[in-house]
Amino acid sequence: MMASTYGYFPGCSARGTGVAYEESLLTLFRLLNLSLDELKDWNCCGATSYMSIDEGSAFLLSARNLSRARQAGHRELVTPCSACYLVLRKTQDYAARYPEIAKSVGDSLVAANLPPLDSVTVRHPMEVLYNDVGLERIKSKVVRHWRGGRVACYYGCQLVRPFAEADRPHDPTRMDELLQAVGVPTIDYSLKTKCCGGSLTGTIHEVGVRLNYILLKEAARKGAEAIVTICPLCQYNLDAYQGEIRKHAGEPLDMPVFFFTQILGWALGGDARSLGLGRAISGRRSIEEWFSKHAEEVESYV
Amino acid sequence: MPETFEPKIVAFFCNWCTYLAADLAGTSRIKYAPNTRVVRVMCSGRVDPQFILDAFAKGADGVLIGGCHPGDCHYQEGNYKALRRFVLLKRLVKQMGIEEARLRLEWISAAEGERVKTVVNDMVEKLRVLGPRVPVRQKEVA
Amino acid sequence: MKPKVAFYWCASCGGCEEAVVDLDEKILDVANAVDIVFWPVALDFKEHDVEAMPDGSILASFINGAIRNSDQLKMAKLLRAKSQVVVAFGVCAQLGGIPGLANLSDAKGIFAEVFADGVAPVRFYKDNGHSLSLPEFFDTVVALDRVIDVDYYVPGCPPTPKIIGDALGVLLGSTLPPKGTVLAPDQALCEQCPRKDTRPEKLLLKEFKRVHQVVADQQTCLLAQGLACLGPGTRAGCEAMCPRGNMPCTGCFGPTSRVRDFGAKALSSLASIIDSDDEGEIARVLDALPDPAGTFYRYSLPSSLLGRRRME
Amino acid sequence: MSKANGDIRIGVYVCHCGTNISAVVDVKSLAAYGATLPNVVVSREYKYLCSDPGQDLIRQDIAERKLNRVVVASCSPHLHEQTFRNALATGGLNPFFLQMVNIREQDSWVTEDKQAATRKARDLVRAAARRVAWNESLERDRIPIHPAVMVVGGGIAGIHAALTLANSGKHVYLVEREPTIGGHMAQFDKTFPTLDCAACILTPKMSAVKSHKNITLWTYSEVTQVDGYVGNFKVKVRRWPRYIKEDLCSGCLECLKACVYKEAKFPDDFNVGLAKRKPIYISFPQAVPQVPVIDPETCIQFKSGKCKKTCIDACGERHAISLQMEEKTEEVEVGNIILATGSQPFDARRIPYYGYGVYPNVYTALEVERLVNASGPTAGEVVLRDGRTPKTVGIVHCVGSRDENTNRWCSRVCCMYSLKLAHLIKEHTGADIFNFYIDIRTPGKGFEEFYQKLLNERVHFVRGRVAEVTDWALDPTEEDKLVIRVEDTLAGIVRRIPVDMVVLATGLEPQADAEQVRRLFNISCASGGFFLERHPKLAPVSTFTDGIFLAGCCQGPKDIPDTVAQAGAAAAEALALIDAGFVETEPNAAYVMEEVCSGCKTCVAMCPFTAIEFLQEERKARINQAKCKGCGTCVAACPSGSIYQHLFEDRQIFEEIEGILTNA
Repeated sequence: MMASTYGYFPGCSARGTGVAYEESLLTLFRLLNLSLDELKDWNCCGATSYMSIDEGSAFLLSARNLSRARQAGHRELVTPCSACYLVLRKTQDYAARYPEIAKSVGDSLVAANLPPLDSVTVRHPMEVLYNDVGLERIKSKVVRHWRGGRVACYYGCQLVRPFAEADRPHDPTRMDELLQAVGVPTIDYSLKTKCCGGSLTGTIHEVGVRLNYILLKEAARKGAEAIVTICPLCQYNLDAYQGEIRKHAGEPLDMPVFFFTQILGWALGGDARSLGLGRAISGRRSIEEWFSKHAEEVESYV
Repeated sequence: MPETFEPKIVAFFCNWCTYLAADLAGTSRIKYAPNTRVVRVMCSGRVDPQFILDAFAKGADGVLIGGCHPGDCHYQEGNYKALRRFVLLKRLVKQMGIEEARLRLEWISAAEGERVKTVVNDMVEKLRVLGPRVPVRQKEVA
Repeated sequence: MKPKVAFYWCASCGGCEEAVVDLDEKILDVANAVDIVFWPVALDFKEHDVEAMPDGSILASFINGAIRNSDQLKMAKLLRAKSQVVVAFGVCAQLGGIPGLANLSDAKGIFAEVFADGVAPVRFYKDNGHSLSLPEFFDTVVALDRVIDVDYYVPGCPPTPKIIGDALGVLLGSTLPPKGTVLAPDQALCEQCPRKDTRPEKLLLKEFKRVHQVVADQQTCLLAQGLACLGPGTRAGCEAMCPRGNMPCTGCFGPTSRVRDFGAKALSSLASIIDSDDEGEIARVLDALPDPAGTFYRYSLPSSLLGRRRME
Repeated sequence: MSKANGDIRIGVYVCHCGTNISAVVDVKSLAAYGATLPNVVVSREYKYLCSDPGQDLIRQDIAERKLNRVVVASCSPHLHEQTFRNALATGGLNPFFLQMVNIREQDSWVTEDKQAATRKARDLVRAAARRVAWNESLERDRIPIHPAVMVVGGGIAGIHAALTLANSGKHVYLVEREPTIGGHMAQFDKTFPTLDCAACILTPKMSAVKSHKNITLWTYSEVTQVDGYVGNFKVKVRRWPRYIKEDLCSGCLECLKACVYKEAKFPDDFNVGLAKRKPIYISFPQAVPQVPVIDPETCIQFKSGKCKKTCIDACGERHAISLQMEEKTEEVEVGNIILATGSQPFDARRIPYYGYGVYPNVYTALEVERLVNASGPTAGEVVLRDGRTPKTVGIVHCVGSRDENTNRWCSRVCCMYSLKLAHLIKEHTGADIFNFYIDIRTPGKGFEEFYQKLLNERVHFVRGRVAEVTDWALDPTEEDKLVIRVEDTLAGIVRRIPVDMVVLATGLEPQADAEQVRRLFNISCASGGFFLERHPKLAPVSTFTDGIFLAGCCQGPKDIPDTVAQAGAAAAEALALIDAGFVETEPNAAYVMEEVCSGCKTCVAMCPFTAIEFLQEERKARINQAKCKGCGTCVAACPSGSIYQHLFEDRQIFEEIEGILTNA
């Protein structure tokens, strides 16, 4: 079938802590014959410190990216990062609701002789896969059995709130459905939209880490052997601090934390390297166990 | 004029929805621009285009018609008749050099006191921007 | 000695003069009955002849046409002074008529439009001792009663022989009707329309048609055929000439005494029978009437409530 | 057409309304201004014009100053036009020579700037003075009132209204959608604060309805069409087939036993799904009428036609069961209608973080009402879905009430029924009970005392809106429990309280189909979607449609005593009309000047009430004065200006516009 092309805004973490996310995303989309056209000369989405310190500039930064997308002729802009997703959507929403914001944004775009903030639909890969590709088609492309344990799907906060477009705000299920579609058992995870600590791990460290401890512990208690995320920051927080948690809590905690694109990519036949599976910090034993061993048994189950 | 221009709006409110909404705004002590002068009619269907043109001719800066929401008319269909006339009248009024914003039809139910405020304030704002209407019968012959 | 009457012609097409002539043999009765002392279109009298007459020496002046320039204004005032009764003759004098549509623009606009090629008239011109002048061209056209006191109105574009005959009858009769009377029935045209009974009791229209788009049926109500016939809002008196000629009424007899603004009322009744409650669809239906002002104010813009377009 | 003939002598009266008007509008200068207007012979201001002395003032002037027109600048005509019309009438003047000016609701109460408010008042008074000169002397028509009344909804409100009317000798048609009357009250166990059993006080009234000679009871039915107006409504009622003939059935219920389904296996609505019923069932033992229903959705005979029809055999000689029974429509005439259509409980699923529908041990209050009910699915035993008896129970208040995300209003009954359920659950189980509340609202006779009693029963009260009900455990004490996370706003800490059972005190909201019902009866809804009363204080059970009254929760959340009181009031309003024998109509009908009508028929299509007839003989239109509702749509449409409307003549409105815009 013809490849459908989306504008693509990677966001900073895709080039930093979240490299594995971008690798697996690109691999997965390739396997599904979807192409992502990266914005030329994109800039910070405005999340980071801007939004909390100077909302105005945050909107301008986002507006520039949206405007570039239109310039490149894209009606749809895909971003894998929940923070980017939120800021881009918030910018559109505020510009639509508050004339003064619309004006300042509009003026600056004119000054930078960029096209006006036109209708670009901001999209997240999870919801693209769910809506545009569909569970059936994904199912039909599965070529690997899942050899791993049960997983907890963790959505975090920014993707589903306040904009309930990617999934239901309080009890999202689409990641669960996607993973189940490729044969991965998921647990009923009550904390799926709770806070991962965000940047607290950097600012008020112990609070941030405690939140992650709770998430991991409950996932384990409910019988999950891994956590799957849709956000680079969530993934980083959950993955990076397990060593520290082990020390403080004194609990044998070593759980792999994946990007949903890695799991889906694997099921559809992507190889461990191109899915960035090697970049994990925690749960390397399980990863070895689940993937490397079975790397070869690729066959079609259609 | 030194102080801000205060447009005068003649408002034709239907007895069962919009007039009650205006009463509700009152009992809820909702404050809004004092620029409307309400003429109570039983139904927006009673509003004869002659009334509207007469108001403009006599110097109204704006005319607001308030009726029940479609399907809610106390008289079943009066508001639809009002709508039909309004669509045509708006075109005529435009040809006569009267700006769009000066003639407005709004559906406001008895429960929408807030909406009376929103609509009136918004209309007053727009009319302020337009400024006062030069009386139509200008450059009269002797 | 026979009563003196005068005819004069302001801003009009001349049709009203024709209408007088159209009285054919009846014109002779008129000629016998009265003594025409001023009638520029037919008889050679000059302005100074009228000026020479004592005030009130003319029984009745029949003035047709609207007031659009200073010359017409002057003559209207002059004739008013010399006449006991002034009759606004024809719809232009009564309501402003077709020339009144000029009120959708103003002097500047009209000159720009008409003399677009650059050759524009000059009001005062002097050349070796000779000086020529043109009357002032007003911005706004008005009906006769806006500049002088009018006693009676004879509606129509032009008035029909019957209407004129009746009017003369009334004026030469023993008892005069109250001042300001329009000398025609105070009912709408449907009353006189041969198609009246063919209009369905509940008429609602999904579309309007324009005269060039259909060949109308000879018998049935024109409105029922989707043609915007203004008969229901127009004063009777013409015996439904146009409908008899298979053309919809355009309103030249003006409104009844109970209506202040012919256009607004006609608009109201016509829009009311659109068979839709959806704004978008209503708008589409109305696209068949591309020029509301021209349709509903064809003969009455100057005496409508707004009177003219407001120029920026 | 009205004439400003003779000499017009207008009196202008400006009301202070205490300080409601005078605090914002300069009433003195307004009255002084009134005196300067044409035709005004006297202009006064007074503290309370609606009071007797205020009205006397007007009557006096009519007599002494020979007034023939009166302008009253006070509150909305919807409030006091009638009052002042009476003042004119008793003062010897035709009541319709009055013109009211609304300078309270639409001026002093909505304007801050005093000058602006006074300017507005001047314009309006000037307009009224011009208009009133053209007011004409009118007489009211009288419409006879059909003595029968229809009551829609067979809950406690409808039942009480119906009995009140029937006992006064009026015939009542009581229409109920469910197979039995009783409504929500029938589902309750005890009632607060007295804890007397709901069934004991309700069921006698239910059977009284059934046996009352003046009441026609139509259950399993709904109103489909309402025509006409106060005095003589024509109402169509659809009656669904229950497949059992009410007149033949003796209520022995043998058919239920005989049903081929030995076990009941279909969710039972009356028990909110906590119990099961058979395809042939009766809602509850005391149901009225005592007649089962067959549900074609689940009955084998209807689904496959291959049933042994043991029920019919069991019925035997009676032949009460008729599977051929078909839907039918009744049509009746009534003079008044009382709407008692009730409310529905808030759907707790709309708040996902409270876990209803996710965690089996999260219940709604109505479910628990059934659990604690002796005749309920567990015979009054409070047990969890897994059979355990809860040791700790959390009751979450304001679920779907006082909430920006769902419903903003207070549902008025939840605090009290939560206290009641707390008491009953404790009584039944001895469990430890936590109430999570924003405020405890006990504004009723004996309510606060009940609250105090609960405090003494050592029920816990935690002040704070619950953040979530979840199952994630931080430590062993939370394992396999429902954890209620809440900010304790008194202790100023965030708490996690593990419990076995959660009860969601769901609020009340309008019936799902309130909007359709509203349109069916041509009445208005308030912003929340509950039916709108004519005046919140002075006409709380009337609507803006004459002859249609409200009772119970369809008008807004209320408890049983308030509901019954309102039902009585609605019945009394209807009785007042019936016993008067007639209503006087507003004389605002439109009329055709036949001598000048050209018979263009434009108006005929304008009237939805078919009040305009085209006279074939005269070839002119005529308006049936009794049928005309006075909207005036045909007046505005008449192309030759030959239709007029009393009270709203073109001339009067033109004068009003002129008055508003002529600057003085």
